[in-house]
Amino acid sequence: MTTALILLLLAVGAYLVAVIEAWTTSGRWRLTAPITAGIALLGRESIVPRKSDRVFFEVAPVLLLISALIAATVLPLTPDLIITDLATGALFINAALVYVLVALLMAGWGPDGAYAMIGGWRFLGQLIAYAMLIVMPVTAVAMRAESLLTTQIVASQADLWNILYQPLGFVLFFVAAMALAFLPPFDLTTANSELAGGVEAEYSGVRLAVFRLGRLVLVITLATTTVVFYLGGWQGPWLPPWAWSAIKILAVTALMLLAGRALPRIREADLLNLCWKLGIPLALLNIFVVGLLILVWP
Amino acid sequence: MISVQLFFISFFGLAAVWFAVVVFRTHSMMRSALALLFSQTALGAMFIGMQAEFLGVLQIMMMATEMSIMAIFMVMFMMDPGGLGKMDMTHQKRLSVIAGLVAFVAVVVVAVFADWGPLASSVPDAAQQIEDLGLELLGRSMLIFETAGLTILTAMIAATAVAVEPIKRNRD
Amino acid sequence: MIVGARQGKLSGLRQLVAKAMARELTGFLVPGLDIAHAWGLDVEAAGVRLVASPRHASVLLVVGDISPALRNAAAVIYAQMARPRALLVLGTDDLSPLPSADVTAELSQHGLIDGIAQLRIAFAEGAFRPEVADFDAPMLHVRVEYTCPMHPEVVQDEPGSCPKCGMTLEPREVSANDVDTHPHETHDHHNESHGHQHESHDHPHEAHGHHHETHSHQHQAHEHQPVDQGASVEYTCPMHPEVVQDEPGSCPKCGMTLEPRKAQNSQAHAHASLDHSEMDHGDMDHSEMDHGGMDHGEMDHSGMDHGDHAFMSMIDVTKDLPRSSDGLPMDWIDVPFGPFFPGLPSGLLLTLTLDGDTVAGSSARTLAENVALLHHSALEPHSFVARLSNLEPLAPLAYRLLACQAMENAAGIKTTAVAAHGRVGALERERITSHLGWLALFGQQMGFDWLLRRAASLQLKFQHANYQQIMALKPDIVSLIKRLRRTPLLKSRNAGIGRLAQDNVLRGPVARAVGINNDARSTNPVYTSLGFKAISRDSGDSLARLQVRLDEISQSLALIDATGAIEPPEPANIGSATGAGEALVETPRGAAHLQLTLENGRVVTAQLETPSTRHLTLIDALIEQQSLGDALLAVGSLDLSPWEIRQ
Amino acid sequence: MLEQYGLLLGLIVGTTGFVLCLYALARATGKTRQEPGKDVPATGGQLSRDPVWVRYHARYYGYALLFLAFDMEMAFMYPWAVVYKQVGLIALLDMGVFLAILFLGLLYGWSQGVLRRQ
Repeated sequence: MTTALILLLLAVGAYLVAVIEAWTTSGRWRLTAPITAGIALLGRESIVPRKSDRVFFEVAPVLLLISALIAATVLPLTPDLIITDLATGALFINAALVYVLVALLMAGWGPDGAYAMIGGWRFLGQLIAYAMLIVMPVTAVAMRAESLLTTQIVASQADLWNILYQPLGFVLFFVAAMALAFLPPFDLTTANSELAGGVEAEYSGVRLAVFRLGRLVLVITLATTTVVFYLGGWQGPWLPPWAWSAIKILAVTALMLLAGRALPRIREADLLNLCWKLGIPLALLNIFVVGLLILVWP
Repeated sequence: MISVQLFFISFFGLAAVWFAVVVFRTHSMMRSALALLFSQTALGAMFIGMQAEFLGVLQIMMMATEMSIMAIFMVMFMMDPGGLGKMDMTHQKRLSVIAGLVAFVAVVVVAVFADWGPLASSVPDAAQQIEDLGLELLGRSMLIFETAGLTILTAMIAATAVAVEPIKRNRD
Repeated sequence: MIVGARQGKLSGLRQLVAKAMARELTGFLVPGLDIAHAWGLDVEAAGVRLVASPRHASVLLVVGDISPALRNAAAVIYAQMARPRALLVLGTDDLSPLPSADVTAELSQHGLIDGIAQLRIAFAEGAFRPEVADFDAPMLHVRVEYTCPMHPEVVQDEPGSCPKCGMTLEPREVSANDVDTHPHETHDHHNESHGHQHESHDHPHEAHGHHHETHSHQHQAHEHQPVDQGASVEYTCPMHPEVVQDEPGSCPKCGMTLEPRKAQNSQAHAHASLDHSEMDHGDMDHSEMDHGGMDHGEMDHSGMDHGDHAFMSMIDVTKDLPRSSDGLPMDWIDVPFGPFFPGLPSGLLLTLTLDGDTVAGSSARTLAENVALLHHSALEPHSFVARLSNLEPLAPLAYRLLACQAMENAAGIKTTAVAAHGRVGALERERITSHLGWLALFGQQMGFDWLLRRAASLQLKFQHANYQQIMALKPDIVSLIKRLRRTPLLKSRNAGIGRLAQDNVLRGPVARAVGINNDARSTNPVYTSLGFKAISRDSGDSLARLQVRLDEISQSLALIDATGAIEPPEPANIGSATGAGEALVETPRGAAHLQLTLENGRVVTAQLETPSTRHLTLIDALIEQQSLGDALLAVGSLDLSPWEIRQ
Repeated sequence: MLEQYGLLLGLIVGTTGFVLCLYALARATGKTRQEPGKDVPATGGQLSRDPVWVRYHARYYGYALLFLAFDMEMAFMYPWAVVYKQVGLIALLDMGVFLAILFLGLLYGWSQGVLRRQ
């Protein structure tokens, strides 16, 4: 029963992400726009490129949607509203989200188009930049919670949220999460002005609808992950748990979508340089500082 | 209960083997790299089926990134990565068939005749496994933990020395 | 009714889908966003969401009249759109390869809004139709030619074996009538190619009949347009197919001995567009790199037993490949960044030879029409001025002023001080509008969404603003420039990209960013009286060009403030004067020079020279060995206008 | 104990089913029409028919090699993080040595020019 409820909430969340994204780009609140856009895409032809690798081309959008959805199964919206509370929760999110890369490599290599292929391999370079900045902050969060159970992680933030306990970890994780969801300024793989749509350029019709649905679910899943790890999940004074979860998730989603509008796209060379020469040392420092903090003030 | 678990384990085992076969039957480098990736994922799913959750999830995660990096290196250095030329890349067929059979027989013999000790009645739950692994890492097999660090370091230094051309100091 | 409707009766589900499509229109803009903004159109405000790929678009928006080459490219875009697709045409009527327009409207924001309203109705009713015809156009067809994987210059129209190495030739598709293709076209290819295309589409990977699909050596199989069958034998260099001699010898570029070859494509080597000679092979000759590191990468082939045809190990496959900057012999592919690429100036065809995502070679040419100033008859002053201002939609007023001044110079008429001041105000307003248009395109190129929207909205306001409105808009400009100075990542995104050396070819802001001050305004008495001093920087990279243009915007504001009046230039009444005259006007992209001769009041000869023509030659050296993002940004920072390029 | 994993597998199969239903619904509105030039990859107005499956020259292979090593390290960090609070200072020192060794590798790579666009 909770599974159906959570899937429904995820669908509503993805819908709101679409509405907020349209608002950030066009400045107008159009609540019915996503549903009409979805139906319109359903009615359009879906073209398969001629010498494409048919298996890759078909599997990529589905794998993107599955990867985002499976990552959301271990995220608690309220103390009892979680699909599967796995013992390796935090690690499982990371394991599911890696298949976003596999899906984009397939979407890049599949259609045999120059823009898509460059977009696909660029995302692999992007993964090499952000992957460490997701894993190490999560390790620091698990250190404080003494377990990988996401419900335990949220419970461990009862007295002080992780954003205050380990702010450096939050900043690194937030930047890496935006890079994972290839949101601007990290939209190297679907760069509209450098690759004319990149990996999603060759998709049309219903396959494009599934690809975009996968991306929306990915954004809402990453926002929920940020809330669970750093913003104390459902905890908060006065309001009921589900209200706090909803507010925090939507706030983080809006922040993720707005941050991209005010920055030019980052160069791939700069992204790799920054993440490896600045990001990883900071992440190691974060682990060390959190280690000391836990000893001094548990 | 055992029969459902056995069914899933054998299902994922067969999936792993089938993907492994695809690795060698396909002409496209990219397909063979991702087939190997999904073969490892099926292997990870097998571990999860055998109630070794941490090991399975770790296998699924790490193999995905590492096989993708193998994919880019395969596409960079192997001829005709798209498999358009339908070249037959297999070689030493007779030798490999013999080696395959010998290995299979060896594995079966070890699996059947070796003494695996008493069948464990119950398996600690997943969270307990991680904790035991952590304590093991910091306790008895501390030495293995640190030597693993050293081997990773040697791997990094070797990779750096071999793959990347050192910066020439005389440059501007 | 929509020409590009989908097959099917307008039943329940299709009715719903058609209504949804009518509400959510996604458009692909031809020729481009900068032209739409130049004509004062705000497409997003009109209710159409612009997309980067034709696959995602439901409407093809054609703005203004475009040249035949651009119409062919628009037909390709239309063919690649998914049905149901509609064609909304503003301000032009003859679109030869494209089907008849579904909705035509006049070229203004009002016309655009009307057109979109009609389009929504047309979609709601006509998105699905019982019988639908295919869209077919000559340039969409394919002609199969056979080429040898190891020797790309060997090109034949029928299957066979390569005269040089005996390998079986492989089919390769070439567009049936490329823009500069050869005259003869055998008809049997036509239907055979259809068969080939359909068949290859059904089972894409299985080899078509006994031919292998194209082997992987794309880098060598450059787009060699096949040419008439010559008879004589000629000698060419394996590494530089463009080096051709009638007698044996060694290649001037890399010293390899030339190989004899049946004269297949004697003219193919003439065209410079794919000439790789200037591509820097320097690193290959004196590469003192030790190959130790590189050999490990090669697959060890000692144990390889030979397959059916002579199996070549990677060593001899990549033996004669050009090496990239890190010493690896990789495959290069030719990728067109076509005339309608979002972020690049529309109408510019940039074909990059990509080594991974690094540019190994490039060729840029404009597909915009090369407008002849005077057809064959002399022109009245008014029609000559109109013709010159229509030539360049991005800066029409500057060229209008150029024509007027040249005619007045030829007729020896002096303009009054007030008229001169009004003209200065008009030119400076046009400079602000043009620079804002460039900022919008540059923001799109950098993926900087806020800058695209803000600069575009300011540009639309400035286009027809009078003096008071401009003064009212001044704070907006100041806040825009201040915000750009403070944007994080902007400096690191532009510093050091597209660095240019001092060169007398440079004009306008591109020259001033390198420190050359050849501003036509500094010698103009009217400007010096207003206290004009040219701005210049010296780092010469994309950041310097951005800063020079921002400074010029505020400087032009100050100049308009000083002149106090804005009137578009009107051609003076030159009666029936005769004589030769010339004029030099600093257009937003640089000094344009016009020479003309009058004969009793009619323009007889005219000779125009524009800055973008010179800047086009800069591109090759500018983006050599740059990453793709930096290369496109460097091309964008030059602010080229393909419309004013004179071939 | 295994129902949780079964649920995950069920979710995967369910999502695939949902997507296939969407495809069937889309197919109900009409078939994709084969037209000349329609299925050629879109490159801004030019028909580029040559296959692009060539040996792609990625410039980040220096970073990729170091990434493999750091990926291995991460496998050790998760169990350590779970038991860190129990074990206390010794765990910090152990992991400190482990991370220092790896940081040494990173610095060596950095100095040898691995961490740049080759």
